[in-house]
Amino acid sequence: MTTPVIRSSLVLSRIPIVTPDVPAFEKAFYQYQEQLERRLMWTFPKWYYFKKGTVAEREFSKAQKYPIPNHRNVWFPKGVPDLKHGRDRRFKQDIILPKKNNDVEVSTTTDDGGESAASELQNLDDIGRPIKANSRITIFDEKNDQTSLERKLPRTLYLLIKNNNNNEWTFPSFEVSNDQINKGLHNIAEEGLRNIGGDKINTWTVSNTPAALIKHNNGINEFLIKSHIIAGKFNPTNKNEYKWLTKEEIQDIVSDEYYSKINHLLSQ
Amino acid sequence: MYTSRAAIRVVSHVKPTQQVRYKRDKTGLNPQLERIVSQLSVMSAGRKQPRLLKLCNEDYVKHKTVMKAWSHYRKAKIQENEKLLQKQYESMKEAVSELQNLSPELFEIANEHQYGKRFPLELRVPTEYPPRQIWFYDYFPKQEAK
Amino acid sequence: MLLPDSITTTKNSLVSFIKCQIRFAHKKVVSSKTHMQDSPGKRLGAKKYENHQVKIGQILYRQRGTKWYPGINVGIGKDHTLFALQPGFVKYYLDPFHPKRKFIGIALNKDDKLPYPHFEPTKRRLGRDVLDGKKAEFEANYLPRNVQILQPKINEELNKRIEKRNGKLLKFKDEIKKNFPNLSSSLTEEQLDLAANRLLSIDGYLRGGKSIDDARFSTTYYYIYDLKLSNKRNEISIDELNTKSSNYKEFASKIDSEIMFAPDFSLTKNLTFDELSSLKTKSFAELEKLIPDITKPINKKTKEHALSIINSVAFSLKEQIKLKRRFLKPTLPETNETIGNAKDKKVIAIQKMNIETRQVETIYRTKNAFLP
Amino acid sequence: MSSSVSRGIWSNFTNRSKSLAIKSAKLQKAVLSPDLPNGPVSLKALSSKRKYYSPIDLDKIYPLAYEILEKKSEKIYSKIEDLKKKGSENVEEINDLLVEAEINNPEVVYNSLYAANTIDLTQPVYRHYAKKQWESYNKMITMQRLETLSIIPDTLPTLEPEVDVHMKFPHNNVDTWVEPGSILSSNVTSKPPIFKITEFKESKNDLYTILIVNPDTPDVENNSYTTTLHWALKDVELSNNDSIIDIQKLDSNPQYSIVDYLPPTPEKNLGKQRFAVWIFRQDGKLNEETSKVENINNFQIREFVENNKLQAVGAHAWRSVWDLNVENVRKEYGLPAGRIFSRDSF
Amino acid sequence: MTLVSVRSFSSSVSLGKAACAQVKPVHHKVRIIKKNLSPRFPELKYPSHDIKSPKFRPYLTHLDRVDHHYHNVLESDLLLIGYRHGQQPIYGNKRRHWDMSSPYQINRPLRKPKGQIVPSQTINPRDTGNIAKLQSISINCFVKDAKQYPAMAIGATLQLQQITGVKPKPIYAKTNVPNWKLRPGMKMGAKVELFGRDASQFLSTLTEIVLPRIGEFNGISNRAGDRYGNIAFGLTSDHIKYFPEIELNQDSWPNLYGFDITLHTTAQTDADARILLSGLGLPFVGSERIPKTLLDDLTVHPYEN
Repeated sequence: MTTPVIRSSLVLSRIPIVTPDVPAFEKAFYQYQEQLERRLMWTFPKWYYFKKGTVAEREFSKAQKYPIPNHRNVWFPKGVPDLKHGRDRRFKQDIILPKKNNDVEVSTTTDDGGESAASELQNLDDIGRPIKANSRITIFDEKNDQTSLERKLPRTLYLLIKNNNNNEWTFPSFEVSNDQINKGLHNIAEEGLRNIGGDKINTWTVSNTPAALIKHNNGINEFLIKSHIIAGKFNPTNKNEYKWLTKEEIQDIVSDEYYSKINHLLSQ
Repeated sequence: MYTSRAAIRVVSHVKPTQQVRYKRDKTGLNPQLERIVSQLSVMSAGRKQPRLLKLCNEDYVKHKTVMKAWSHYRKAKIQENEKLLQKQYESMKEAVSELQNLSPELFEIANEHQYGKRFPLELRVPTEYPPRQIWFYDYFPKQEAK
Repeated sequence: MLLPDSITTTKNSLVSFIKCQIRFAHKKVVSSKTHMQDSPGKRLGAKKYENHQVKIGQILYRQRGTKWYPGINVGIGKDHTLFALQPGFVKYYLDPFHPKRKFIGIALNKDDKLPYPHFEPTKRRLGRDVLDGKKAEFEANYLPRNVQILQPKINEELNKRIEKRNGKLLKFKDEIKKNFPNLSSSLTEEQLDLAANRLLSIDGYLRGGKSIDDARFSTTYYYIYDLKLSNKRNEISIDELNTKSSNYKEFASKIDSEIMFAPDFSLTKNLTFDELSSLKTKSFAELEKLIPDITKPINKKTKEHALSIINSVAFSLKEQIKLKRRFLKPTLPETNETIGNAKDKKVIAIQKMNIETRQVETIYRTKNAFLP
Repeated sequence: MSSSVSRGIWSNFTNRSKSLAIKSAKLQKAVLSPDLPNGPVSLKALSSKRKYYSPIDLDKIYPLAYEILEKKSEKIYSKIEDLKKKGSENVEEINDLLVEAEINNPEVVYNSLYAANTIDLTQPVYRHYAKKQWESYNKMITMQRLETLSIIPDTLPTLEPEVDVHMKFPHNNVDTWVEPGSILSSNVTSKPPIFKITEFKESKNDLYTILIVNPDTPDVENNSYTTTLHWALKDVELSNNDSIIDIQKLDSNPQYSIVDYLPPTPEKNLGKQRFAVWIFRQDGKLNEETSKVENINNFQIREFVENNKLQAVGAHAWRSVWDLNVENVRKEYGLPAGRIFSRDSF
Repeated sequence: MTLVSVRSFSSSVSLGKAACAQVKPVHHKVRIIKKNLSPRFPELKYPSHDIKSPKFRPYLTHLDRVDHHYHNVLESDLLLIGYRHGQQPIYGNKRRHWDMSSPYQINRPLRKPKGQIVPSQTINPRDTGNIAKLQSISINCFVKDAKQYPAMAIGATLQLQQITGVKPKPIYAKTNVPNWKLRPGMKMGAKVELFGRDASQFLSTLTEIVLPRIGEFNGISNRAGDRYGNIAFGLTSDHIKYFPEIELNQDSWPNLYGFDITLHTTAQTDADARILLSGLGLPFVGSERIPKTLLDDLTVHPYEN
């Protein structure tokens, strides 16, 4: 009787860095709800935030677009205004903050490549510089560099390695020899990763417990250990090919049988 | 104006060293009182509430439709998530029980208590936009580990 | 004997205290805690025991608070005294619906067990006599004071109603004679009365919102119903009933084929459904011809004409309102024809707020912008 | 931009009833467009039409929401098709699925909210909404009155209501239903009432028995009360779309009547008398023998129900008290003059 | 003698009627909501989620990123961390049933648990149904000096409202301590409980802006917790100024009020709750003490009830 071969594989993931891209329906729903919320909000207590007679108050007042007041003997076909504290109570209240030079300018257009380039040119030490949000799409996305950790920021990426023997893409997998048994599966997988990818990598093993088992036809039992990369880089020493891929990309690249056994472990 | 009654009620509570009687001169209320009054005015609904929403019948039905669609959408999402979680649970359970058969030593380690485990603070909740330095590459392992 | 220092000193001080003690006159200031707290008994407790026979209002139990709760046929006073509401037999019992309470109830029969079964009909006592003789006469004529006061007014109203009804009947009779000479000539005076009564009844149903067919049917049905009642009273025999009802049905179809109600509840010639719908399309076409463009001003004569078409028999009240809204708008939309100049006389200036420009605009409407 | 949001099953009426759509074309257009192309049609006054503002961004989300719900409905309809192909006999299951498929259709929602009087009760989804409506008010008020007036258990022990019962009297021409438990004058009740009995399950030609009883008839001999039967109808045929028992029906079906209508004629000084209307669903036609009533003055309603195997499904009630008109009603119906009772109890 | 007092238009009057109320058993099974039968106040009968109700507030106006992170990353990780093969339930002390030897035991409330008054929870083996989740955050701001200067309670209330965006409820003194001049009913501060997006919003402000800037804050104590998965810690008045809502309007805040934050989770034990909260960005310090019964969860405990 041959002792069964045990392998320990590492499902190394990079968790999302930015919030997910919301589908159209969800987005429209949030927008609708926000409009309703604004409509039902209480009037902004201007007098609390801006003391009377101050410069700030004057600037704030100047920036506001005030609603039309009620006039006597004038016909309002769209309804008579109902003003309280400078707000028409029938509608939402738009608060406009007076412009300053270090104003927040959020670039909502995500496909704006020049934005991030421009921010690089700024003097980062200048505190008074205008705040600009970075783009959610990086240069690595544009280049479609699948070895980079800075791609697909709203998604979870998983490390896959090409097996030199059969040219198949799999999670990094390491054999458990008898003398290693007292280390535990998770340590074997982590050490194996550092053996092939250098030790300039910081990972956090989720648990000692394996998340899944793949039983191969040739009697190999492959246990999957989950781990997250925190810092550093996977830098293969033996010029192994590797990729950081999303769930859908993994489905395209691995065999169907392999994918059917791991797909429930992969998150969005 | 917000001064009137609220102010009178408040006066009896403020510091005894202050002027106790409610008196308004040219400069207005004394600053401390004024602050309390404006604080109360921020929290009270008086004159700040908008008109009630009154939808016509068509819009009411449309709104109901939207909310129903949203609850269906959410429910589907939650159910999908639960199914995925259940699958993960099954596969984990199967893996561990198989490990127990294959190698009791490895099982002992894999089945240890994990109390006291902490997520590293570097695993952060995603933000709307990425930071300037997206990834920290220059990591060196601590030497004293060995 | 050697004493410790402390004891000797206390001893000395005690001696000196006794020596110089002086007695003063004094009065006890604080009274005893339990002084003057006794009171006579309040005679609480059971006044009637199990199976005692009681009359209405007899006290069963005196208590402080509700030691016992009022059960079936038992009331509770303001000091929680329990008393009988019905004559019967006192029962002390427990109720499974209130496991923590004890009840006193009155059973109507000595052998009854309380509480009565939950889903059985409640056992009740009539407790009243049938009066006869003078007492009955007095009681029959008795009316409560408020009714007595109101009675003349009620009678007055009633008479008014009857008068109005009779007036209407007369009116219907006259109208039948005047407008339907063919029909009235074939009717006897008695039948004319019957016809007027029938029309009056139909008129009432129509005013209540029923359709003309329903109104006619109801009238016939309730006439025959009254006939049946008179048969029940043995005023007419079964055969008489049958002939009378078939006669009435014939009579009703004769009246209905001649007379119909217009939307304003006046009598007109009866029209069949097809006739009515063709008249409707015809009148509508006429209206559209009369006022081809509803944005154009119209003169008084056209308006009168249009109104006369709309108010004809062809349209129901609802349709008439709809048509009026459509063809006779009180204010026309702002077109070149209906907007005048500031210089013109006889224009009406309207101040209007333009939401987009946030400006007040003055619009001069000529007289013909409004319905004459 | 105001084209219809519906592109799927909900605008296809080949296999679906026309009554699932809104009748008025203008209203339908308003409900099926993202925005309101002709303004708010349901508002009547022109000034309120002009003043009206729709919620912001509702027009953007509504088509998407409609699409989601319509797709779901399409799935359910295909499920129904599969069931029917398999030859499933389970009508309840199919009806439940039909409710589920249409319950979120905005047109159906609109009809059941704002045209509740004219909805087509042969459609399961409308029955569902009508039942909801009944449960939220009529069912509760009926049961409350039955309980507080002790009609249960004085007539029958209990009731598990299944149908909505409406009742009115033809005394005047105003079309209002009687609220359960109200006190009616003898003039009002001198002619038999009209009923509307709404079933919430699928019902085709079900048979019903209707009894009106008065449990407060004085029994001087025994110093107690007996029950009088005031009206009894049997084998009354009703369906979902034909639920009214009115004079037309009674006129054309004289065989319905077991006992002719006897109007309430309370005697003087006896207080208010309760008149309970009981609606029973029958298994089949009633037996001639068992359904015969010998003595209406000492009517045993519990025995009658048991002998005829009737299932109580609904009830109604009113109260009557002596008034000046009672003698007239007695004369009209050929009844003897009422007795006079003592005012005080002994 | 207890009398029923009835409120009339002019005054309250005592009726000559005993205070004796009896609920009579009914003869049917239909639940009656009296409110719905009254024709008054029709708009108050709508449920609060109905847009016609005056209480209606839209609750989801943005994506809840903390919630999304929890479902995307933390939930499956927590399942993996908490799982132990062959784990046995640790039964809590529960209220006991009556043996029904007497008919008077029908409808009685259950008996108290053996040896203690408060029943304790059963700790079940980890499965998908009992993964720890953040339920709510309650913030309790008790101002000691408010007994002397009641205006401070107003300030504390507003401060909570500004930070959380939710209307706080006032806290009243419950006890009478004559020496401290404390009377029951004095307004002593405010409290607020946050759910859903409000809680997520507060948590991310706390973990991303406030806590990192507090110099002396190293983490929540590992000893904090109430045994059932609720962790609490406090912020002093000096720390409050780091909240951006306060910081940007400092002129209006001459004095600030510290408060206690309780993080309510669905975790079965404090240890589980700490793992969850560390995933949400809250650091912990100090040594942790795990109860012996928790460590001994592979042996089968008998169920004694």
